[in-house]
Amino acid sequence: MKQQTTDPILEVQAVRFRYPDGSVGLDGCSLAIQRGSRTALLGANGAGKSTLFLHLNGILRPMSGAVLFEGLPVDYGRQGLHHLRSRVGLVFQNPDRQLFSARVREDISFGPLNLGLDAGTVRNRVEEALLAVGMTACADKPVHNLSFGQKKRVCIAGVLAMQAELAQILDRLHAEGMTVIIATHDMDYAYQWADVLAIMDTGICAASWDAAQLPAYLDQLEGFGVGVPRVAEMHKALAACGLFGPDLPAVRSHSELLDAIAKMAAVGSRP
Amino acid sequence: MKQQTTDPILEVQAVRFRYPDGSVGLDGCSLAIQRGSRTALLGANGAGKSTLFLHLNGILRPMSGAVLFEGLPVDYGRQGLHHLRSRVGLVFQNPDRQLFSARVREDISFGPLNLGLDAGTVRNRVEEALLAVGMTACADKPVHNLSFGQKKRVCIAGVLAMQAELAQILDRLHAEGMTVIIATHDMDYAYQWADVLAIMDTGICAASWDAAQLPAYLDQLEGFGVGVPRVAEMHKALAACGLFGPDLPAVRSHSELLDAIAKMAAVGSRP
Amino acid sequence: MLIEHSAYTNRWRRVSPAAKGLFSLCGLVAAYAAATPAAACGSAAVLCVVTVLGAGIPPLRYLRVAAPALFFLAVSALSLAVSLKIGPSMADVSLHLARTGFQRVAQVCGRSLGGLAALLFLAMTTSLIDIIGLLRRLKTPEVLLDMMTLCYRTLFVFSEAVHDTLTAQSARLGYATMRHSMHSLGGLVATITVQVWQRSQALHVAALARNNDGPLRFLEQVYPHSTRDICLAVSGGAALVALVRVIS
Amino acid sequence: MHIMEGFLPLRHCIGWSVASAPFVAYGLRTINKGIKENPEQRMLLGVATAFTFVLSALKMFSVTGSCSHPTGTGLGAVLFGPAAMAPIGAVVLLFQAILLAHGGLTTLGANIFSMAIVGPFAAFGIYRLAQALKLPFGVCIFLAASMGDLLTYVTTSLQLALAFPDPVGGFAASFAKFAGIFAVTQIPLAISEGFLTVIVFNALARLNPQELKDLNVVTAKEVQA
Repeated sequence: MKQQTTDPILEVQAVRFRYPDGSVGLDGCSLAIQRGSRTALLGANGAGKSTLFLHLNGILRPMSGAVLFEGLPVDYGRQGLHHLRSRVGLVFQNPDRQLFSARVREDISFGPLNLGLDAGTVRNRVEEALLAVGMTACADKPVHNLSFGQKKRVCIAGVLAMQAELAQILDRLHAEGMTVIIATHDMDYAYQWADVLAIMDTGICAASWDAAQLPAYLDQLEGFGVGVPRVAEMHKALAACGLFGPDLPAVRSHSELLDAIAKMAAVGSRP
Repeated sequence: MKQQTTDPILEVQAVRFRYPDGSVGLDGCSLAIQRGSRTALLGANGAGKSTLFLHLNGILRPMSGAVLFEGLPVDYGRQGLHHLRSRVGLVFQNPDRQLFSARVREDISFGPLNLGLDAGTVRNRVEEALLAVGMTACADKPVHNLSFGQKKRVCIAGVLAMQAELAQILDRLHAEGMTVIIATHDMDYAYQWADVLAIMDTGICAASWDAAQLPAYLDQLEGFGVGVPRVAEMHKALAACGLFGPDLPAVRSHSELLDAIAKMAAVGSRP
Repeated sequence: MLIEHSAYTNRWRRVSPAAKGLFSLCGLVAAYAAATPAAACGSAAVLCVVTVLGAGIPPLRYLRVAAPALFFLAVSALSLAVSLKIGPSMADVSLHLARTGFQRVAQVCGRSLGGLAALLFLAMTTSLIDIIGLLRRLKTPEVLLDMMTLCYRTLFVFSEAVHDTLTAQSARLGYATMRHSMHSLGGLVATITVQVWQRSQALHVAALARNNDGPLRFLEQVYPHSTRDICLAVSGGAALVALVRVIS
Repeated sequence: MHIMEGFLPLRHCIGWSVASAPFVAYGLRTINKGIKENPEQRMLLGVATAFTFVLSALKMFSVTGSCSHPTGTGLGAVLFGPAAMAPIGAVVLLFQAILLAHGGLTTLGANIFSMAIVGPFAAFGIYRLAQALKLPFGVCIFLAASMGDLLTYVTTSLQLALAFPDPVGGFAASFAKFAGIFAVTQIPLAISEGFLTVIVFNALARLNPQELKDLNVVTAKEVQA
């Protein structure tokens, strides 16, 4: 388990949480999220991924342990939550459960209006957020006519529009502006997308690895039952087959691997 | 487009269907489903996959064209539908939209009771269906305490329990007893699972290929925007790289490909 | 839902609902048959002990389930105990504690506790699906049974949707102030309202696909030792009623 | 506000059950007729019952400051019609008694009378009256929902007063007592339920006017307005 201490923007420290029905949500979970990083949370159903997310946004409050935002313990007063939620947004699995307005623009404006911003600012933010997710063209459609993927984008826009430093974030989106954490079952996608892979297991964060170093941990990964990236497996098999040298950098996506193979084919056919 | 004429159990011939709101469901769709085959329907949202399914079960009636079951046009009278639905079952995407009762056994008994079977037969069928989907142990839990996957199994059991030749089908399940058609977006899964891949496009069945022959049609497949199986792509690249001979049989799953590579590695290291 | 949880986990979950229903009915009869508050409270205590020790319901959970009803009882009993006297002018209103009031309050409280204990016995040992099955055997109109079956199934689907949407709205500060709460709650209720039609349409198609063309039919659940359980319940219940009559 | 199990004297339990029965029977007949014409209504009623149950369990404490629940009678009466609301309400009340220990079996008749008969019929009557007076749509809905809620609670107070007349002041004093005690929570609740229902209908009109039109709840003109 890797400990990073550089600049965590969000941190949970030994958080315990039990639901009113007695089931354990988190059982002493610790994890630090680095500023500007992309973290993927992996784990079985009920491992605590959602519970952890709800803690990061202040919707659930730890029974013991602490949640830190920018190094400070979260203030659960009204002002504190206001501040936290204007910086930390949540997008849920199922867009139909979080979109409740008739029109796309109306839904995106929900958060910023709740922040108490004036109409002009809200209007600007909505347009910026629409642009950022590439949904400007669909902005006047009723929400129920959108596809699943489009609804998902509207959800993301709704969260983007709440962010205090939206303009800066959007400028730097491709640099290191926004810290993103996702919970997923799709190991292939996680491996391709994330910088850090964190494995949740029965209420604790069992491991947290840099994606680039994952190939070294494949055996350990198998033990968690969250699957192994197919690309990493394939890459390993091909290296064993002698197609690649042993010290090749980790290949993290299907298309990268295809490219690498094509390159090999070109090299192989040249002499 | 391949025409099979051996023994289609279900066939749609130039079926047209338009919804009351004017949107086109099917626009002259033709497809034959072979007895005992596994067919995957692929296509974008709104391509007509669900509309086709509802025709196969007799819920929608074609405006022109014909639906044939075991070579005969479907009889839309009460008796005819009764017969069709005791042979052709439908499982929907979302279990929450098709389970009526909170008790697992009750829900499974719904279909067979509608067929007018006596209580004893229904009871046997329910238990057989539960066993077939591996849910006997969960049968006393209320539906709302089941996981998504478990609910899905209850749905399948509900359809199994309606089948006229249930006992025989279950005996032969691993042989060629039941004809299965699925609609999916997951090309990798479809390629691995199905014998036949049928591509739906704006209300027609644009192509229908034997899965084993798919590699020959990769370029055509790309044109339909339903994705290309990663395994087939990888296999092709590796063949181009000289790892496999050109006349290798199609490899349809990730693990098959891994095995094939491992075999190559073993061969390569032997001399 | 604590009651729901108990109904599926208690020791008597597989006992015939007819037996549990009859015993609960005897409990209600006992509550009304008790001539003195002490007798009614005695009946409540017996039912409570039977539920907690017999069916194995944790006592703390039992109390938590009973708490809202006890609160209603406290408020109502208070207003019964206090007597309001309106004088010739509207301003001349006086409150006093009537002596005769106490006797009546004790009577009502005893009966309510006895009734509540009888209701809780049934509710905490028997799942609603079993109770619907029982109502089916009692020849309840089919439409009503269909409504109950579908309602019981769908209410969990809806409450999950409501819960998720509430969380999503809170994450976007939807309940930060009272005005926002109203607006958010309105949006929430409206989306759920639209789902009423969408879901019922989907269920209708799913029912057609399974050849349904009338009332919803399900296989009756079989309970082992049904006759024995019913005999036990009736004799126990009769003993309870007799006991209450003897005490009072 | 439901009357708890065992609270009412036996004569009142029977009396209110007898009073409620014809309304529920009439509602069931209406429903049966509807299902014959349109089989989909079987599912619609079941799902609508679940909707009403979940709605009545929605806590409005963030709004009213107390842990109270909307009755949903106004919304239900306008959406599904007052006749259908009697059986729907009967099932909801039965479920509340069994799943939440809220209300009771002996008091089911009395609770049905106030929550599933007086509330919806009053709400629907007021809605139609307000429409006839050509009041704006929002005002019609507000009046229907808040008065439906308020009259439900007045009926419950009447039922309690009838069962327990004050030994000194009689029925009127007893009614004043019960109405006074529960007014603390019920009046703010009725007003907020009125506002909430207006917001719901506004949102509905924007979300999906087609389904409301199919129900003949509102004419096309009202939805656009």
